Amino acid sequence: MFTATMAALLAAMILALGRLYLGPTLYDRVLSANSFGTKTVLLIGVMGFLTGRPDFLDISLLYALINFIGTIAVLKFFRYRTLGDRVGPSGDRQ
Amino acid sequence: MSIEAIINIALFVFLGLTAFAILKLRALFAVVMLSAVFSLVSAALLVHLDAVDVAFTEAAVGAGISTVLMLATLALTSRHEKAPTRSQALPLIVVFLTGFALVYGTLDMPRFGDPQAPIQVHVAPKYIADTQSEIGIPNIVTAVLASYRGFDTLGEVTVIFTAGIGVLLLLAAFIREPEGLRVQTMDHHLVLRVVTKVLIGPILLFALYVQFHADYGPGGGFQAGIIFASAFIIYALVFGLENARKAVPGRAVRLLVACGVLLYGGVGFVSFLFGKNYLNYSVLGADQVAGQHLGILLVEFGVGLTVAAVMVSTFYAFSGQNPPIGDEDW
Amino acid sequence: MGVSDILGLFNYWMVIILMMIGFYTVVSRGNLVKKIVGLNIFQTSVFLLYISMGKISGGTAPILTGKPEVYSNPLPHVLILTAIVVGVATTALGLALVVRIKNAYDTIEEDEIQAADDETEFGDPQAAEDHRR
Amino acid sequence: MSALITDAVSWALLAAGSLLVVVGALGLIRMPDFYTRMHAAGITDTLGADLILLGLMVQAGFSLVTVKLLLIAAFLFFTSPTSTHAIANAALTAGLKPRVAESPGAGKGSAAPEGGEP
Repeated sequence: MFTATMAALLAAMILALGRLYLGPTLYDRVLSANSFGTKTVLLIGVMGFLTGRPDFLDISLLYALINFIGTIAVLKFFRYRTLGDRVGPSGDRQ
Repeated sequence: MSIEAIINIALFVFLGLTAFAILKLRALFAVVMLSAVFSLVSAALLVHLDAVDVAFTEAAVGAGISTVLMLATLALTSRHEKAPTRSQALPLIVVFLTGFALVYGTLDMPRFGDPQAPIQVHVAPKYIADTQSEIGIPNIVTAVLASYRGFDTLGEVTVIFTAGIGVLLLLAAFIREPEGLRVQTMDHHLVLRVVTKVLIGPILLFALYVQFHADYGPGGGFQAGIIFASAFIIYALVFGLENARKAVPGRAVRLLVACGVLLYGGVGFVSFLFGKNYLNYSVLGADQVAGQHLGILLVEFGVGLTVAAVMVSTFYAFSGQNPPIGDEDW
Repeated sequence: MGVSDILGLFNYWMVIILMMIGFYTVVSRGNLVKKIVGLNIFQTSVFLLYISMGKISGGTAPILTGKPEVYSNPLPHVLILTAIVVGVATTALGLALVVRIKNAYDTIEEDEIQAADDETEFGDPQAAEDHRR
Repeated sequence: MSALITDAVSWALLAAGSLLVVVGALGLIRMPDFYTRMHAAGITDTLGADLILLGLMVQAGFSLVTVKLLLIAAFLFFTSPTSTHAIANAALTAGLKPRVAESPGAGKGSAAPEGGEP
């Protein structure tokens, strides 16, 4: 059963990779990169059960915690054109 | 073919496809996203190849820091690669010739997974056999990293220290001061602010767990340092760089960069004073195993301090730059 | 050469393919950020080469469980673990250089930087072209 | 007997989760524009991921592994919808128009300043 789950995850990953390559907009790319991250979390988890040493879930946990940073950085990059503080009147883009 | 071989092949094919896509695409933003995916796949592959500690490091680096640095660079330079103007024939020939020479070289290599390969019979069996009695911790990688090959690691930490200083020297002169202008942060993103506040605590806690649990599971100063830095970076991204600088001033971070290396070197110096070799921790405790425990703990803490401080000050240096691109050029 | 040989060398061949893709990106593309990404691919391929060599069939991760087990070689793991963090620190240094080059030349394309250099050295682009011949 | 039930429950959860993950990925590649793809990637994926993690938890029983899986599920449950929300917000404020029935050809991102790049 783990094998079937693994196969499903690998298939889903290749589809997400296809969307990442095709685009067409930047947002599609961020979305597919994000969903690829979720699938990697699951893949590493299932892989641990498959090999019989499931105590290495720390790596999945790490991804679940900090994959978020990349998305926030991308969002900030889109909206404010910088990762620092936007200064001055032209920065306001509500 | 076993399921393990199939996973191995599938993940390597993913890596190849991603790398090829990176080569083909000229939109640099897509390249950054693809390199994040490249890092995810290689971390999964490293777990599959039993290198959990390495996968942990790759995950910590690839999930946040490298994407953030690349995006900061794109924000300061340009988002599109120009079409190549020169002929591509010569590089292609060189690459193919080198590739064939290397493939020819692999034909004599021991096959993948061979327990009798030269690499498996030389030093590694000693480390695996002696770690329990000499160092007394289950994670052999941490034992080799911090104790058996502690000198190497000191060198690596010094390299990270030097690279951090290089970044500061290159960029610090161009850091902009706001001078009373209104600073805009992500005030209107209520959802993001709340979720970030919820997450920062667990991230810091997890970093502490990784830092001090390294004896028993995958982890250590290198990974923990990056996770710590990630927590500060996420704070700076959402609540503004100025607020982050108020919480953790740039001066203090720059001081910590040096403190970590100093702590590592200092532990080695203490063993000098007791008349032992440099970085021989046995003198630090009542018996050898206790000394090794304390030494590894201190040394890993020094590593974590330096890595975290270098990453945070690098982020400050990059994101404090004046963006040269006007709003209309995009 | 049988199937077991091909499977036994597959990892090394994929590593070489990745390495060559990275190498090609570095030598054929003019954009400095792209070059750094290419260098990162090359670097990861080297990491995978080391880790592949350390793997033992049927082995498990080198964290002692108390039971008699075959452990994969921990030494490459130690070397590569530190190399990854050093790699990100040096990447940051490279990116800082790119930012400074952008400030100084207003471009991050290699041939435009070369042209700007030629112009300051020789006065006009044509003379530089002649000089190089 | 109880082992059989545990296995059956965990397999059912894993199968359902795998199905959802594959369907989500298919939607990501087949849907016509960004906002519809977002549903596939955001909603389906979150449920699929949590189902798979639940299946693994049933398999692991009461141990540290289950606690870690629970934490992963909790954090994914927080971050995944937030990321989707953030991306959608960014796309909308940048002017990417959703594709609607009356205007064929819209939603290709032609209205967005960042849209339609190669």
